[in-house]
Amino acid sequence: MVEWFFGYLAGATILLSILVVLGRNPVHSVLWMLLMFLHVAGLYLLLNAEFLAATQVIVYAGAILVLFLFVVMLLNLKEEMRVRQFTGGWLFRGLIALGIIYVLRKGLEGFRVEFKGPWSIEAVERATHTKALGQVLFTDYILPFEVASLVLLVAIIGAVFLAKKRLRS
Amino acid sequence: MSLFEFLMQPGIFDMVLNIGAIVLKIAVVIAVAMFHVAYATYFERKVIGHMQVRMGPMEVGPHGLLQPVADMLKLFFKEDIIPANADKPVFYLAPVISLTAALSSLAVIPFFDGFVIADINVGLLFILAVSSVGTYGIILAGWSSDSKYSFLGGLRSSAQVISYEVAMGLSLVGVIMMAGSLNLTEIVRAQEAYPTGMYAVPQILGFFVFVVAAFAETNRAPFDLPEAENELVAGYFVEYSGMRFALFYAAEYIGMMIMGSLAVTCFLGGWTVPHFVTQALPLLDRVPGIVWFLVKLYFTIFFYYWIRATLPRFRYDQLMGLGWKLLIPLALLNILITGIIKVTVH
Amino acid sequence: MAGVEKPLQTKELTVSMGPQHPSTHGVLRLVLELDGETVVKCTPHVGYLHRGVEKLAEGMTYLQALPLTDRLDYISSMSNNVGYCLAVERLFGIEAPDRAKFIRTIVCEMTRISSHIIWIATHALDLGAMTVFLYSFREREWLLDLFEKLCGARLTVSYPRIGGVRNDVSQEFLDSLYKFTEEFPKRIEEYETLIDQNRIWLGRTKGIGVISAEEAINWGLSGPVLRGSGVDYDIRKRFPYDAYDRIEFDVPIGSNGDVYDRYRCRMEELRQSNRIIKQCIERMPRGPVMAPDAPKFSLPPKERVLADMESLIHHFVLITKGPMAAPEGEIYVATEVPKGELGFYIVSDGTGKPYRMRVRAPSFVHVSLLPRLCEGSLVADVVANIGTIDIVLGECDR
Amino acid sequence: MVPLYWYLWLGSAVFAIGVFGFIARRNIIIMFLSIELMLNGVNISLVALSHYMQDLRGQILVFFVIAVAAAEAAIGLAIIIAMFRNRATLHADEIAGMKG
Repeated sequence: MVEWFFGYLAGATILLSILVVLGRNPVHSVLWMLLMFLHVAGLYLLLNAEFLAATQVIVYAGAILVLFLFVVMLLNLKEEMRVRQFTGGWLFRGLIALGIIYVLRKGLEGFRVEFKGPWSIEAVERATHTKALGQVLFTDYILPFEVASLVLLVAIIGAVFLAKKRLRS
Repeated sequence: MSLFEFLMQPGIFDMVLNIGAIVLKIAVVIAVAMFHVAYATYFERKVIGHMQVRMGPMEVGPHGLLQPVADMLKLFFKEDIIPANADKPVFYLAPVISLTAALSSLAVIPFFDGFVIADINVGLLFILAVSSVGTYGIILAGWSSDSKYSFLGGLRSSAQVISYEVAMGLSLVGVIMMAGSLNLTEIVRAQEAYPTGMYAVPQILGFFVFVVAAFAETNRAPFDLPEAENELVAGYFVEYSGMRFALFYAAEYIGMMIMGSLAVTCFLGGWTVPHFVTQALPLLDRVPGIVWFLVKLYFTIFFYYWIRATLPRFRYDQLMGLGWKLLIPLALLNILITGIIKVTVH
Repeated sequence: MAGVEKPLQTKELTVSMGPQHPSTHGVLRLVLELDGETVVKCTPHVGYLHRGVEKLAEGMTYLQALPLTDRLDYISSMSNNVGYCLAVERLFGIEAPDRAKFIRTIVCEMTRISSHIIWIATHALDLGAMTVFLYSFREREWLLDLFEKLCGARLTVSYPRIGGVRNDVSQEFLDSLYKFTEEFPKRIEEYETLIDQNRIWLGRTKGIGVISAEEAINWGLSGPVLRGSGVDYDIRKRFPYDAYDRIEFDVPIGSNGDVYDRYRCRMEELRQSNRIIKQCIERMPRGPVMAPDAPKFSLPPKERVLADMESLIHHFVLITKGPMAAPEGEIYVATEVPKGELGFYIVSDGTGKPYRMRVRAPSFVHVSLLPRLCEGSLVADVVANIGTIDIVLGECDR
Repeated sequence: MVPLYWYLWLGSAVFAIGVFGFIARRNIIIMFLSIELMLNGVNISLVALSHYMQDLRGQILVFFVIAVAAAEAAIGLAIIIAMFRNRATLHADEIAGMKG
């Protein structure tokens, strides 16, 4: 049963990723991306990471992708869709991507799960995923967490500064 | 393995039965929700009508009771007009996204004790996630119609919904901290155990922020800028007609119901009644939970209508200013206060 | 190096607001160039309702042209009629009797109330306060019923005549009108409870569409739009006509010249109009409602036309040729209609028809102010600005 | 039970598609989307590893990746807008302003 779910989600994820990359219309690409994010969220659910699944949808789909859509909508797409879509030599670049898969495959061959942490499925379920994640995040990783908030603050200021129109003097 | 053998496997029968039960539950909830949506429009027209010294619908059926049916039939048989330069697939998709997102939020709302389609641990996050997906319906409708009015409406709406989602999420954090759970059923249970019976009292600041943000999230007056008929004609759905328009319309009302239900479950004690009330009036304890839920829900919905009949509309910059400069700091303050109280009490 | 700055390549979004748009108050078309939500340029296009009223009047006798004035500012047709009749009377050198003057003052102020009611209704609706709209239409309905009682018509009344008014008012009408004036101040308070102190309303109107007093005069504004900027100018006070010199009333003026001040001005004018009507009813003199020398200019009563020969001939001549006693010359008479200064400029060549009639319509002047008000403001303020200058396109396009 | 390798394969496939999109497309918005694809590919692997190794650290990392992706999107899109304003093109190969 779970295998079937995984098969569907994985297949859809890959197919949608390809559609994102090959799409002619950026708005459609963003929409495929949205669907793909939802499927990835489904994968996270299969992996018992319900909080991450929700975060994936809220942050990726609800914020980041909307931002993309916002920008895409402001641009003139009709012209954009008429011009050449790929850089020269895209075939060669496709081979590079295949090469990456090959390298990863080689790298994965020797990998074995030998280490088991304290958070077994039962342990996570007992504490509920959100609490478990929160405990780890706010004890061992509190410094990275604060740094992440700083990064976001910098990003906000930077984005405002960049997107602001030059003041006419 | 033949199909028969497959079905006769131990456990498979139960599974089918389970799935059947869930599907039935979903069907019931959606059917009831749609019925409520239909009559929420009637209720709105009557309430606002009486507030504005007129009668509201009176023609179809006694006191216009069949008006929603007539409206539905009319919208169903109307010609479906699609602008020539519209991005057709996206144009078709947008209302569906809106409605699906709105409907799927119903899955995690506990209508009464033990009745919830999916009692998931991150119920609250689920609603936030789904409502952020619902934004796409609006943005895409605005963009794909190839009309400047709907485009402006779409832009306004996306900015508005994203900004107020932050405030709304933050306003709910206080509730999550007090209940210690994201599961809506458990939030209601926690409220039942709390002395005041509802979180609206200790979380008054959060409740205020939530209510304002909920108005903005559902694009209702006084935050109905994306569809301000006096500026943008009808905003993002100006090019929609017939059934597709009806889908948007239904999505808006279901959105109101979701926000109302969320307010009821998170702040007003869901299906429960405060203990001091039942102690004073033991008879009230016999009233089924669903009744309490609906009474509270319809009170919030009435509040929506009341505000719509009373207040003028905000301007775009005032709206953004309110969201970012007032509501978000208030919500953060609320989190801080809740945190301090929680730490000192324990 | 490619880092040389090029000029901005962004393009403004051009939106055609109107001629079919809920808040352009008729068939006004504004071509807005938007930069985001900010209006960069605003170009009003008028003329969608042009019917050639001024030209049509040249082919009609003075009496026949009267119904044309109904259709200028179609929500305050009575004031237009009065303004036109005053102009023609001045041209002919006759004067209406006292009773007619009081009746005219009453109907003018009733019209002012009904026009301002429509203004507050639509203005509030434009800014999203929909309940005010329905509250005020309740009173407008009342007024229209009174008009109907007075002259049989609700909208295009054509009630005043050259030299007086068409028919005398009944005591019953005066009584029911008095009841209205007793009730109306409470109704004004009802509108004000909804918006007067409302923070959103204040935010939407205060400091929006500001015109300074000097600027207002330079633009040739009139009526509440001028007085909202703090200029104390009201034709009813400066150049009194009809019974205005015998009636006590105040002219409310604003100070900041923003949308809110104009709103306050008009609300106050509603109260003043109510006061004027009340006084007129109380002081209404007895007597005829047509000038004694009016038969030269206006139609004899219908029953007399059917009964005696002289009246029949009189009727025939007036209808076909117009009043033969029209002197040569030209005249400009301005009256204070709800929207501002409505002026009739009539050139007579001695025949029974005007040689040229020109209407100085306040709405036309005020429309020209729109670009000045809207440029640099937000889209939502455009709606507030259209509402605040209170235009009617029938008058603007003529 | 789905083997861990399936997830890792899926992650690397998504990552590779992202790499291809990033280096082969001209449109800068699609390039940005491709970056998000690559991040998602990594995230899938991280969550899967964390699940199978019974260690939440992988998911913590995903949490940070999402946060950084949000920051990156905000900055990146602001750059796109600023760039579009100045050059009216979305094609990475036509933009040479960053070269010294």
